[in-house]
Amino acid sequence: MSTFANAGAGAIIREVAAVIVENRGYLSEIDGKIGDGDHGNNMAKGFGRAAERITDADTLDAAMMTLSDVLMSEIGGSMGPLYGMFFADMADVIEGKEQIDVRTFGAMLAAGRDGVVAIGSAKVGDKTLLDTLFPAVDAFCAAGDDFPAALRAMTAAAEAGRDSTLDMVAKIGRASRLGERSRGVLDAGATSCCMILTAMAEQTAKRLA
Amino acid sequence: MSTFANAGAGAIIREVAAVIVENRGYLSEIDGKIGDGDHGNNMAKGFGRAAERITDADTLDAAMMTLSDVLMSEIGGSMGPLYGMFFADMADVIEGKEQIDVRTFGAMLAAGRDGVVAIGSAKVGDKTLLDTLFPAVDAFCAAGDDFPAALRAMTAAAEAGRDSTLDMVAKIGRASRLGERSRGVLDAGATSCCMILTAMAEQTAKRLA
Amino acid sequence: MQRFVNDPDAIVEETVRGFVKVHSDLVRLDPANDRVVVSRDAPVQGKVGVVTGGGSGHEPAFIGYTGRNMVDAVAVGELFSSPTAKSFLDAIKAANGGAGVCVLYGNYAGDNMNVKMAMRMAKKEGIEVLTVVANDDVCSAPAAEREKRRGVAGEILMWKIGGAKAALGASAAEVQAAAQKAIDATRSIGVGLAPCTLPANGKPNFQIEPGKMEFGIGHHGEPGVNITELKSANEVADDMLKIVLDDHDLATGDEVCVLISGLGATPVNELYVLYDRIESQLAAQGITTYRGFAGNYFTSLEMMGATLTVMKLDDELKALLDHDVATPAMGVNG
Amino acid sequence: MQRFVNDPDAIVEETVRGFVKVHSDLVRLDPANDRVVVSRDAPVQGKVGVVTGGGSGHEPAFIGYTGRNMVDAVAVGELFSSPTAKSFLDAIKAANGGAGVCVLYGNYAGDNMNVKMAMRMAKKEGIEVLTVVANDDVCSAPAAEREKRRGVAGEILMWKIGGAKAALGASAAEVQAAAQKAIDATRSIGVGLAPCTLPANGKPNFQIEPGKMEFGIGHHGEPGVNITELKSANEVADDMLKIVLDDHDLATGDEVCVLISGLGATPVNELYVLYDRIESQLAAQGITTYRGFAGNYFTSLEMMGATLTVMKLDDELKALLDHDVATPAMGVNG
Ligand SMILES: Nc1ncnc2c1ncn2[C@@H]1O[C@H](COP(=O)(O)OP(=O)(O)O)[C@@H](O)[C@H]1O
Ligand SMILES: Nc1ncnc2c1ncn2[C@@H]1O[C@H](COP(=O)(O)OP(=O)(O)O)[C@@H](O)[C@H]1O
Ligand SMILES: [Mg+2]
Ligand SMILES: [Mg+2]
Ligand SMILES: [Mg+2]
Ligand SMILES: [Mg+2]
Repeated sequence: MSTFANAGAGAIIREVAAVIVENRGYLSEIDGKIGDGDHGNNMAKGFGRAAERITDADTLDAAMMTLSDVLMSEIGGSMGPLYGMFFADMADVIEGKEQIDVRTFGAMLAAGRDGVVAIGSAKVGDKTLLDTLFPAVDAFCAAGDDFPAALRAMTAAAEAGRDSTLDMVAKIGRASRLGERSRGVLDAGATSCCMILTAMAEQTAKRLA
Repeated sequence: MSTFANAGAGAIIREVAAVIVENRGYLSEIDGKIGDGDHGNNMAKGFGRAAERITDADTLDAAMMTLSDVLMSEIGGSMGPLYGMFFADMADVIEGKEQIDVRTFGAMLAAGRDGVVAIGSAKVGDKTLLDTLFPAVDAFCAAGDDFPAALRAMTAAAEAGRDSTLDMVAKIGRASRLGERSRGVLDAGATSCCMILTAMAEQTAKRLA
Repeated sequence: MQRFVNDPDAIVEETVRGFVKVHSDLVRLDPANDRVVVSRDAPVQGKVGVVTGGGSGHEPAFIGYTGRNMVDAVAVGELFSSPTAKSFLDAIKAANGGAGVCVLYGNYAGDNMNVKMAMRMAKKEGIEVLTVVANDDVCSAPAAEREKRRGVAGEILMWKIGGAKAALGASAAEVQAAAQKAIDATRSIGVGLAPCTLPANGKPNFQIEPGKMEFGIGHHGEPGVNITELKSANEVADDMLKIVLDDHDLATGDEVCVLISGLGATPVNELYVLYDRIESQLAAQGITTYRGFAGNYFTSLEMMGATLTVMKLDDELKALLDHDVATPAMGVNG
Repeated sequence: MQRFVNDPDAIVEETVRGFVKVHSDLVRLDPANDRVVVSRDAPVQGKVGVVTGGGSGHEPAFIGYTGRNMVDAVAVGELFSSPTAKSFLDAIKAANGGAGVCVLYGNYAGDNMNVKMAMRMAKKEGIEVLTVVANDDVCSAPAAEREKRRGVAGEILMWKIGGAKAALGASAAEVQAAAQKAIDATRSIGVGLAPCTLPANGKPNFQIEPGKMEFGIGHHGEPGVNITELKSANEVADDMLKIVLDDHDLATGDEVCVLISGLGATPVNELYVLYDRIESQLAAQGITTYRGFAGNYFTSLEMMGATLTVMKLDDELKALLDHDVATPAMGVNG
């Protein structure tokens, strides 16, 4: 069964951050359509700063905790607590592990998802990042013990989840006031969540041995 | 020698006011190019209000005093004192006269002009309404005792005076800061002054007997 | 974007730095956290601490209400973005005079989450924290779902009342009750005439066509009830007042506090024009404006538009409203 | 034009009406002239009256500086247009406590003429009137022609100083001397980023292309020194400060008062950003900012941009600056 070493896997988070920073403008633009247009700025600032503090030697959990700390103590907004809890609760699961296998990875994802739900109290279908996160984590866990296949399943489900928000009416957050006017636009958080999961999958797959 | 009756000639001022009110937008537009864009508004407000208070029975001097009062006590700006003094000092000359002849009319114009100079301390060539007023009054006085001809001379000189401001550099007032940039635009006050004198000439000519 | 900006990501830092320099007689920076502005007087031993916080770009809100007898410490967020849980925690600590702290803030998802986390951390440190969540923005949810409504300029009156109550030596529960009473008695509505631009984005988040206005707009451009023709000042004032009164149980003989705030770029004189109409229309209905405010009290960068806030008063609220206050954004000499 | 307007010709009337309603604790309307705003305290018998006046559209200037220890009565003009001679006269009368009146106003053709006529009329009524004409706007004429320079936000500091001097019981000549000293020690410069629109016109008077700025602009959009690329906030602050310092005789060890005013539509946080830089740059030159202000103190409708005003202080000016003041637009608690 394929695994990857926790040590040095902090680089995965740096790659995730690079994708977010690159998509700063795009994420703000989506948020601007039905939100307040700052999602890309908030995300890029938090992920960008964290990336500068992550070294090549960092474990994945250390890198996730660095990111979580930056989000929670320097970024605020909704992303601070939501992604802050996501990465903190994921880090808890893998802390101290030398190798990460597919089951651990799945447990990690599930814990992160639960952290987001605990702080944000949103539900699937509310047009939030949960609409990416839930199907993606479910797909990963349902894919069995083939790590690369599970990662591919997660990516596909994340993309489908993100796209599912297009036709949703927002039920929580700033956009919820829009009612029907919120339909027809992707949710910004669902989009950034898809980027995060996709980049994580891609970088993880490269490391599997 | 042709004259006109002072009684009832207040209507002349109403006609002058009508022209000013009609040109409100145009005068503000010119002022906006090198000034603050309110000349038409100030003028229309003052002349418009005065017109409502002038009756058909009013003498020319009574109508001029009404206009002057409105300008001085309700309009302010530069036009309040400048045109306020212009009409007050003109009214002084014709007060009590039954008939107004060409000499009296000339003396009246000269007194009005002197009033403007006294309060405003500007000179010909400064790119102000004096560049219309001086040549117009001079032309009237130089034209001799043919009242209609003098009025025509005044109109022609007023127009030429107004146009002369096009190529001037402003030396006083808001526009003076512009230096060379004030060249190429008519002066707003010179333009309104030309309208006033032209309308006065036209209406006066109609009344001459 | 015609704006005075260095690095868009540094705006908040620079703003706060300039702010504490200008108002050094009233406020200071928390030495532990440069996103926390603290009243020069705070913490007052034995006094309940009053804390708020919110995104930047609403200046003078939130920092401008720090000072004597109003807010003790403010957590400062990025432009239009909730402060961090850590900043809320540090503000709570800076305001804590040992008698508990009331966090009086606005109902936004980010603020709710960050305050929740800060409360958890504060409790661990032994600080009693109570909260009041402002929800004065009528158009942000129907009356049946008041708990979903956002907080807007009514927050200022909540801080004024809560701050005065705390200054008078009330307990944390009493301060909370007074602030809650204030916001329960308060309704607001916003009208947008032109959008605003976050410097990091460089272009407006939303559009309002010339000749149109967005009725019921939120403080971050959250879409309102509808987009209509731009009406005259008096018609807009009347429409705003109707929305507020329809949601409020005001009757002849009632006294109110009226606050008109510009959203940033609307000329101040127009705010007085709106105020004049609102006051007259209230008077025509037998409602007396006991005290009024008009100015740029709670802005949204350079958005054009205004908000109307009406608070129904009783004797307690009147006394608290009249209590002396000295802050950069609001001064009342009783 | 995205604005709250009824009849464009009624704006000033409505503004003043709303203003005296909001600030009824500090000001009232002159019963004889609804274009004259008077301090609740005025006239104070035996105190020198302090009067100013100017066009509307600069709110909170000029009316906002009426109140305790600042201006006693303000003559109100139309938008961007001098008040009438009659209004100046009525303001002089309202402020007259028998010890003479100082009219402290800005150097504009209309104001000069109307004040001149009002003085003549006041003299006939036996009121001693002295004047000081503010000319702080550096870019409005070269140093050799200082008497041609316009008055801008420096007027506020002149009123503050003159008002404090009068409150302390000085004679008319002493108030005049203090106000003159204040304005002589003051330099201002404006930068425009976007034009403003008079409602009666419905379109901007002048244009500033996106990406450009007008350096040295006047309060009514009077063209400045040049039009340049829009620079960063710090660069603009540095350029403004250079113009002011080059015209001023400031040296290491000097103390100054700095006032940054927005022109109406620039977000308030950016004014703090400018202030932060100005204060730092002064400090780097050994010049201490004894007191500072940043906000919308003297606007031009919804123009975007800001003005910088620097007043060099000595012990007398510091004491007068610190003197208590309570007006709608400025409060200082000594
Ligand atoms: N309670 C919640 N649970 C999960 N995700 C949420 C919740 N509230 C908001 N979001 C997500 O946050 C995104 C907006 O993030 P962002 O723009 O950074 O914050 P803000 O709304 O404070 O400006 C939304 O697109 C949505 O996906
Ligand atoms: N001292 C002066 N003497 C004569 N005319 C003047 C003087 N100052 C200004 N003007 C005239 O006033 C006109 C501007 O009037 P207006 O726009 O109504 O006033 P303001 O300049 O106060 O806005 C100028 O075009 C000029 O002709
Ligand atoms: Mg957002
Ligand atoms: Mg003009
Ligand atoms: Mg946000
Ligand atoms: Mg004017």
